[in-house]
Amino acid sequence: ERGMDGDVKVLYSQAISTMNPYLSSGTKDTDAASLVLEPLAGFDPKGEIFPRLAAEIPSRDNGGISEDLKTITWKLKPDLKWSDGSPVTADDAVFTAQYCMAPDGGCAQLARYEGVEKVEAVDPLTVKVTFTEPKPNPFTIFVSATAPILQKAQFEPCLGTAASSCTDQNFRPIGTGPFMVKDFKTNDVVLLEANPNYRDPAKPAFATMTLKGGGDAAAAGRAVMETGEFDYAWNTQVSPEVQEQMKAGGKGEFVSAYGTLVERIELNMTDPSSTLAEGERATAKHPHPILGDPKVRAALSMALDRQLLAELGYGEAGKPTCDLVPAPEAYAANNTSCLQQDVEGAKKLLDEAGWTVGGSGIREKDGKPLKLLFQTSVNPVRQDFQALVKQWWQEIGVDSELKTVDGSVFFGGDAGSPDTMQKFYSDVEMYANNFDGTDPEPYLAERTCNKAPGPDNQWQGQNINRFCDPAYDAMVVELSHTSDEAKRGELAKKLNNMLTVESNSMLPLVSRARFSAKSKSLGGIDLNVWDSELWNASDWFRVK
Amino acid sequence: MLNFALRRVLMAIPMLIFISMVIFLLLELSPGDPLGDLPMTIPPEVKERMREALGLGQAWYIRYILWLKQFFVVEPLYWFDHLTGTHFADGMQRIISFQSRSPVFEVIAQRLPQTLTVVGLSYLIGVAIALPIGILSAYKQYSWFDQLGTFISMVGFSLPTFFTGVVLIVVFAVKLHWFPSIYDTTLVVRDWGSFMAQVRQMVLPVTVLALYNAAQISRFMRASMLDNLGQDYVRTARAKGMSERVVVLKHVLRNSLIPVVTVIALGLPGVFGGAIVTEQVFKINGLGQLLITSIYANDLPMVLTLTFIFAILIVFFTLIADLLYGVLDPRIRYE
Amino acid sequence: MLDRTDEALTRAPLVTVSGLKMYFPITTGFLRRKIGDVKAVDDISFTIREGETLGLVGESGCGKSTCGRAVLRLYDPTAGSISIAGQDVTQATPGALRRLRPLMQMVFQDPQASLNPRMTVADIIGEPLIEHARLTRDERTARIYELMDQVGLNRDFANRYPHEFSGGQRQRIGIARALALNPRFIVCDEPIAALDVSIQAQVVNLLEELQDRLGLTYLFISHDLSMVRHIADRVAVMYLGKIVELAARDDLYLRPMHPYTQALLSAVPEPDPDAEAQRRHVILKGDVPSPANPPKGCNFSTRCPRVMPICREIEPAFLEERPGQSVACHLYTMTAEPTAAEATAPATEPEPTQGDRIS
Amino acid sequence: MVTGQRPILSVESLNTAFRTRGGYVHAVNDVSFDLRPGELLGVVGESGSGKSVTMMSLISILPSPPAENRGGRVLFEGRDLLKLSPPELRQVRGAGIGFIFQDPMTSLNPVFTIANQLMEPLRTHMGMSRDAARTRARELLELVGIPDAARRLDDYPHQFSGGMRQRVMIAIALACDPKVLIADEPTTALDVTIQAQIIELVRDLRRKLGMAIIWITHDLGVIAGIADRVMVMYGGQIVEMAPVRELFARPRHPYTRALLQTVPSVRGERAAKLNVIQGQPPIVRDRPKACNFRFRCPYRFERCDAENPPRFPVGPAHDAACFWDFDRDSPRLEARGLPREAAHA
Amino acid sequence: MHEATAQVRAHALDEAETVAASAGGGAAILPPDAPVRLARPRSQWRDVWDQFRHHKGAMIALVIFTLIVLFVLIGPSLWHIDATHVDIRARNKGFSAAHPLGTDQLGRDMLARLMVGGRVSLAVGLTAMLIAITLGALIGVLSGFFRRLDGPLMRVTELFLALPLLPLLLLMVTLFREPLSKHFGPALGIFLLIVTAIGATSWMQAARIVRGEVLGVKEREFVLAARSIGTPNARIISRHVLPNVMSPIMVAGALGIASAIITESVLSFLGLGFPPDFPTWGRLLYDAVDQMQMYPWRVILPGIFISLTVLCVNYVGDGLRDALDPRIRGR
Ligand SMILES: Nc1ncnc2c1ncn2[C@@H]1O[C@H](COP(=O)(O)OP(=O)(O)OP(=O)(O)O)[C@@H](O)[C@H]1O
Ligand SMILES: Nc1ncnc2c1ncn2[C@@H]1O[C@H](COP(=O)(O)OP(=O)(O)OP(=O)(O)O)[C@@H](O)[C@H]1O
Ligand SMILES: [Mg+2]
Ligand SMILES: [Mg+2]
Repeated sequence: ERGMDGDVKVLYSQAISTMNPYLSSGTKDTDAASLVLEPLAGFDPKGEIFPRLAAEIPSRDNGGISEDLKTITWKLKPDLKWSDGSPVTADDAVFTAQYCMAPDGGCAQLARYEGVEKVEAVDPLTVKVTFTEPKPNPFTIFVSATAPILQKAQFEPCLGTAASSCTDQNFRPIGTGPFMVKDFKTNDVVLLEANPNYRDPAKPAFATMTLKGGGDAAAAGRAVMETGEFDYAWNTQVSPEVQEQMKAGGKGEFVSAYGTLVERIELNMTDPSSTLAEGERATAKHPHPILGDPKVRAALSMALDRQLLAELGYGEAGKPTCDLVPAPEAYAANNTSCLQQDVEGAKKLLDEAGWTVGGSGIREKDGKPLKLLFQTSVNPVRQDFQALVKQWWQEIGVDSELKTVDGSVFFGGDAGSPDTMQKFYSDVEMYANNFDGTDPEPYLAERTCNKAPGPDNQWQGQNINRFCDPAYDAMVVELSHTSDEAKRGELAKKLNNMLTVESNSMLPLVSRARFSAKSKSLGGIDLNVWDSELWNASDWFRVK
Repeated sequence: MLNFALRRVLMAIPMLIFISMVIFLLLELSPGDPLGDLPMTIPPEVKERMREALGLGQAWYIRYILWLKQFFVVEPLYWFDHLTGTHFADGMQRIISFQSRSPVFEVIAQRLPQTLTVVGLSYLIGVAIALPIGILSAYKQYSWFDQLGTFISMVGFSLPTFFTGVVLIVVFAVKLHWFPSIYDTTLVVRDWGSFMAQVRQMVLPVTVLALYNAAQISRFMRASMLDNLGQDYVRTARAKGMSERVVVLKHVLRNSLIPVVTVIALGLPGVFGGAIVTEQVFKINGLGQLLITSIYANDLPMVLTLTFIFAILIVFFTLIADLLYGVLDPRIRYE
Repeated sequence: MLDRTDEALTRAPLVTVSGLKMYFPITTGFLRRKIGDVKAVDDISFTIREGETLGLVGESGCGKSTCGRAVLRLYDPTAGSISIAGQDVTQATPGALRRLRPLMQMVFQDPQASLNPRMTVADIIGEPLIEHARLTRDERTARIYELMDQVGLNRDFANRYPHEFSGGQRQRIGIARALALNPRFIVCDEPIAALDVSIQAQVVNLLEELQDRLGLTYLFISHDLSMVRHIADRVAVMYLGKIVELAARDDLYLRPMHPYTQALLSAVPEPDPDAEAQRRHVILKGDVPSPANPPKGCNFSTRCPRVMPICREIEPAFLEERPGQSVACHLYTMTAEPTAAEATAPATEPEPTQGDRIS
Repeated sequence: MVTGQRPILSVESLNTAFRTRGGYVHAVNDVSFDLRPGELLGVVGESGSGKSVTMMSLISILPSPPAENRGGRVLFEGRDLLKLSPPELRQVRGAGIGFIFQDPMTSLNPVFTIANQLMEPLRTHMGMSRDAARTRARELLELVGIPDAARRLDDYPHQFSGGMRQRVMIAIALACDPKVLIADEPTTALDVTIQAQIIELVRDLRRKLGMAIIWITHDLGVIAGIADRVMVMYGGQIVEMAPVRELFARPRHPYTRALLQTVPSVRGERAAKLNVIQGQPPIVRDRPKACNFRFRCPYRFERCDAENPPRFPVGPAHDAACFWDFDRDSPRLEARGLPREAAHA
Repeated sequence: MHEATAQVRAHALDEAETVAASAGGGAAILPPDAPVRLARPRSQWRDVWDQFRHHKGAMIALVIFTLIVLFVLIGPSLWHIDATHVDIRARNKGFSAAHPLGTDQLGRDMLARLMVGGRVSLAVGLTAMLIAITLGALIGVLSGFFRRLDGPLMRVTELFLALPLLPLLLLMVTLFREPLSKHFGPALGIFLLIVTAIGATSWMQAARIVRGEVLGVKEREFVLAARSIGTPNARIISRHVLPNVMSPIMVAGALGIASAIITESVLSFLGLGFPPDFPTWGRLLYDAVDQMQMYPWRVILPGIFISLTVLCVNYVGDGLRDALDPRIRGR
């Protein structure tokens, strides 16, 4: 019965700054918004799409998707109501698209609306989306917590430049979700209460929810696992020992699920040397003098013990991987070749490549030492990884200099800073990335030659390691024209292998799970890595 | 005195504008980007559109002047409207945070109570502990109490609050379950129960901060008391047959407080700046936390406004300290 | 101007001060507008002859120290000119002034405060040598020892710090420092005020000996009238920034002309119970007015036992009333007044008027 | 002169020492004297001779540590002040013995009004109401000759000149009608004209109120003008004690003699050269075993190095601690001086 | 006690003689054959040390501080385990013969890390403190001594107090990390960067205190005396003013070391510090805070080292202050 379980307390170690996911793309903000705003369809923990506001998932079979893959038509469930009691109509969906695609609105989810030609309301319950080109995967617009439907009536004054001055709308959007905002304190706490007009009259079980933000992962874990002050804590990634100790607190348990997040080491294929002119540094003009050699790259990969890294760094929340795309099953190549550390083999490869061991145990070639600058963002686990990797590489005669960069700078993408991951002014760097949704195509497509960050694109590309292979680019084009599921899987696996086990231009290390903590008294948790982590908050209940 | 204050205030204005400009340039030049936390999957064109929507496309001096106008004209007008119900500020653009897209001042107003209750109270308590300790250690110079005081305040000074705070949490929240480890900013004090809850959640952070403040202020107090205990007027008071209590707590204390009060006044802007680490440790989302998250998110308007307010407070409290000196010490009078 | 001793008469003036004014501005308002001045020294003129000692006496705050400092250009005077040994001090550029420094030196009132507590005696005495003389270390050490001998300090004390000395010894250190550069003119700003009676005599004797031997010229500032009588050749009496009377020593002490000088002399107690019991004192009423706000007319009019209406209106001129004795008082300018005649009569203790006695 | 009366204050073999890093400093050694009602006892001696410490020891107002009382008795109204409990002692300090300190500039608390400081003892010791105390405070200010007293009550010390501050100090000391007033160099920091005012004031007050006064100074001129009896101190001891005229006429201690000769005068003959007491005052590190003045003394002979001279009677109510007999110009023959206990009588 | 009397006597005799000589008339002042003794003034540092030795607290602190310095300087050459050597099998070990102070989460030897970390922390603490107090003293002295500079310099101080630290540091690191690394090598380059960053942002307190003190000293008569000699301002400052404001500078210095060590750890935490394979005490402390419950000694050990260093420096500063003050020294 709705509201009978009282209050549930959720802790996010990053505070929520807005409830409008179109104005922020932080996971914390889209997650929070997903309690209130809903898309037409979402993904379930298996990565399968399921209808939320839509009556059913459009497909070619039911005619929802046109043969030319250029249109998709959604039918809304009948009798849906906004929390203010007004009906949900196709106009709201049309408006939402208009809102995000308005020229100077600064919509953070614009990528979800890419390739959309027009959105129209066929009738009050039918929305039709037309794409400019055939879209093998049309489930971007209106799908998942990052592209929910806004109420036209509420957001009408907020189009374009007005978006940011609509504080009240952004903080208290009217939605269809299980909860509605009672009080919002930006970057601090959100108080929610059950939506009286939620479509399932029995849900949610909780009358109110407190969504608190701030602090760090360890403190969040402690609050659920040890002191029991909170019911659920998002992203409680702490070291395995601390995990053990927290479990001993007896108040809660950890939940984890694997998605596509992979911690990897990227090997710079271009020369980052500061002696090069600015503008040519780390660009395709100058191949990397050391890492340009595939044997060296292979040796660097073989020297790593990924098993140990996963165990030490993440415990239950990580497993070793050789793949850039570790999931979903249909796309995962499931390589295992790299999992075994092979120091001797690595040494042999380096010998073959002409790098001989010098006086101090460091290899050299033509009087040049085999020395690499290894950078990553500030994060205790990454620093531990750096230390381990440095040692392993040392064993095969590769010296490395470690460098850390503040996360906000490293990931900030500021073209003015020399320390961003995109600039990659170092030989190797480590970070983690994943892709949105279940389709790896855009993710893989980012690795083409022309997507390499460089001065001409303000260092904005995502081909971080400047991998460049015409065969790869060709295969990406092929993938974009393929709609057959099995075929797509094959192509994706090939692309994956080209980047990883074949070229070793990127060394995947650990596939990282979403890792959160829940109180033992909280039921209904089903951790979802493909969509908002709070995707099924309507099903949560208090264990009696 | 009034003249003196007026002159100082007037002189402070150009200086504050200069400070704000320095801060602005500093923020402008430092690396980082307000769109830093966007997922990497977002295409560059989208990012560029978002940057423009934030107003980042214009030249820095235009944005700076715009900000000055907003700070000195629009915001005061807005609050004036708010109080009087007029509509002067309608349609004017207020200072908007990049991060939450809400008016910066509203967020600050929201945060102020937390910061003032916790950090402010801890400062008060710190002062309240520091003064007696300082007085006693000076009165009994070189006694064991004095030695212990020195020792503890040095240790207190050399341990970071990210360490002492966590120790307190582990002991009192995790092990003993006496106090919560997370500060609930939504708690409203309505009755005895909620009042006690408020007290309980304030105990740990206030303790950490109060001890840290007390360590420093007690040193100052001690030094000042020692200076004054040797003065001739103390002997006069004793010769009048005053009891030790009166001698120490009336005659010496009043004089010793003069320099200490200014030290305390100059420490006060720090209260508004918030105790960043402690707020972080106890999840008190006050001004300190606001500042640090805004810096991480490169929320330029927020950081600029906060630091500028902080600068105003520093300048203001320096002035207050100067004036307090004049008020407390009749010898110093500003013509 | 006539000097009493023939010997002094033949000597040329070493120091000439004319029209010296030293005002310290008082400001207010938020533009720091100047609203007035502390007229610490207000238009004084005098000369000091080579080898002579001019005593400068007066009450606390009357501007004695300011005058001494201004003469040495430790302050920049508001107006007036000062020349020492023919060199203009008022207009000297910083470089020129630095070259003039060895000529003129100063001995300070508080021997404790005027010695840097963190320097040894040798360092203190050696400082002027370092600044002005090019000496090797050994030459300097030799000179320091010589100076210590001159002022009667044991050479073994060279490495001691000021606090290890008695007041008299400290003052000797200060004198040695002043002597280091062979000055011709020394301003002694109350050099004995902080010393014990028994030590004062030692220091005064030393100063006199040095003067005899080295031909020094002193401006001796003090409020101890008996010591000034002992050491000075001529004496100037200051009141509230002005010299009210300037005369040869014996003239001044035997025949003080200005009512203030008379009161001052009468206030000095006599170390003789019988004499004290008989003596009648002129007791001045009230305090010295503030130099920031001096009274209209004669500065002394607020306390003067023989005040006349004109005193409150017009400032008396500083005129030579007798050979070598100048005074600024209306009693003497208005010769028609009976009181003037009475006062000119030589009298050690003029009869005070009735109302001014507390007894 | 009020002689023959019972002394109001009687000090017997008072000893005070300071503990310092370099060992003890014996600042007061076997000091005995008494004070008769209405009498003005002058105390002279050079700086560091122990004048202030002696007087402060009487009412135990020296900071301890470093000061330590090393025996002796201070009888005031039949009670030994050194044995009183703190509250009793405070009562005596406030209401029995008034104290005026040397430096008027620093002896008043700069942050309280004159009224506040004047009323404090009145309210504590006399239990006066606020209004009564204020009225009395005004009367006191008038008594010490501060014009416009009512208005100046609420001024702060820095608004007063040095002479006026010293008047205020006197008013505070007089507040509770003390029987004894101790004035520790009340005029040393003041100008001669102001000094003359204060001396006149004290003469006047003495006539009106009739209390006994101890007046410390090192100005022999002041002593000559106001004292009835004079006590000369040197090195923490009393070296000579005599009625004022007797002392100036027939000084019987070499130190006193030298002191009288060093002082130049504004009126008498002007000496060509000042007389000098050579050497420095001693620092008494130990209880004296020999004459403290011997290194500076022109009359020094063997006995001076072997024994500390006791006070020998040399005339009516006149004694001196010297082995040289100036009347006969030869070493003194007596083995002993006044017995310690009798020294004050 | 006999000794004491003897001293007094000797002193007094000395005195009597010299004074007699001076009083005796002109001839006696300069004995014609007075041998000019050229004995050099004895070293002041000997006196300072003699006095310092008598300050019990300072001596104990000095001994401990020396031990700490030896520990971090000589330690690594005696204890051969590399501080950055990862030994996975020996993770999270307690005290044992192989690892006397245990190991961390990667099996790195804590003893070695404390030694090596101490080097960095002490170097950073001392250097940054020196920079901060030099800057603070300079600005304080200038603004206290020269009236005209007072206003502008104090405004600059306020400006620095108002600057947001974090963006400032980020900016400094961005601008200077690479050029410095290129010039001085990565470790020294970053060291320089960090100490200047800390120094440049922590001098304000010292400047204020010194200024106040200078304002007082400036009015003392010996400064006027120096001026009357014709000593130029620069030397008045160095000879007369600075030595007399030493004690507040020392206090500021002692506190400065503590805050520099802590600030360094916060910098590492922000990624602005040393490379991650560079242990420092602050960093060891910070890294271990999360695991405090399981491995308390890992927090306690660096904590003790930091506190001990700060305490020692404070007491040594106390002792030095007394020893440098001739007035106290003489007692
Ligand atoms: N730097 C200054 N600024 C303002 N006023 C000053 C300054 N120096 C001195 N005065 C004022 O000038 C007047 C004369 O002071 P000065 O020190 O010359 O007196 P003095 O005769 O030497 O007194 P004393 O006997 O106390 O030394 C005093 O009123 C004093 O307050
Ligand atoms: N707190 C103290 N510690 C150590 N010695 C002290 C202390 N106070 C006074 N003395 C010593 O006691 C002796 C007597 O001092 P006292 O103040 O009584 O001298 P005084 O006669 O009053 O001199 P003055 O004329 O300078 O006031 C001096 O030798 C002095 O050094
Ligand atoms: Mg003077
Ligand atoms: Mg005294």
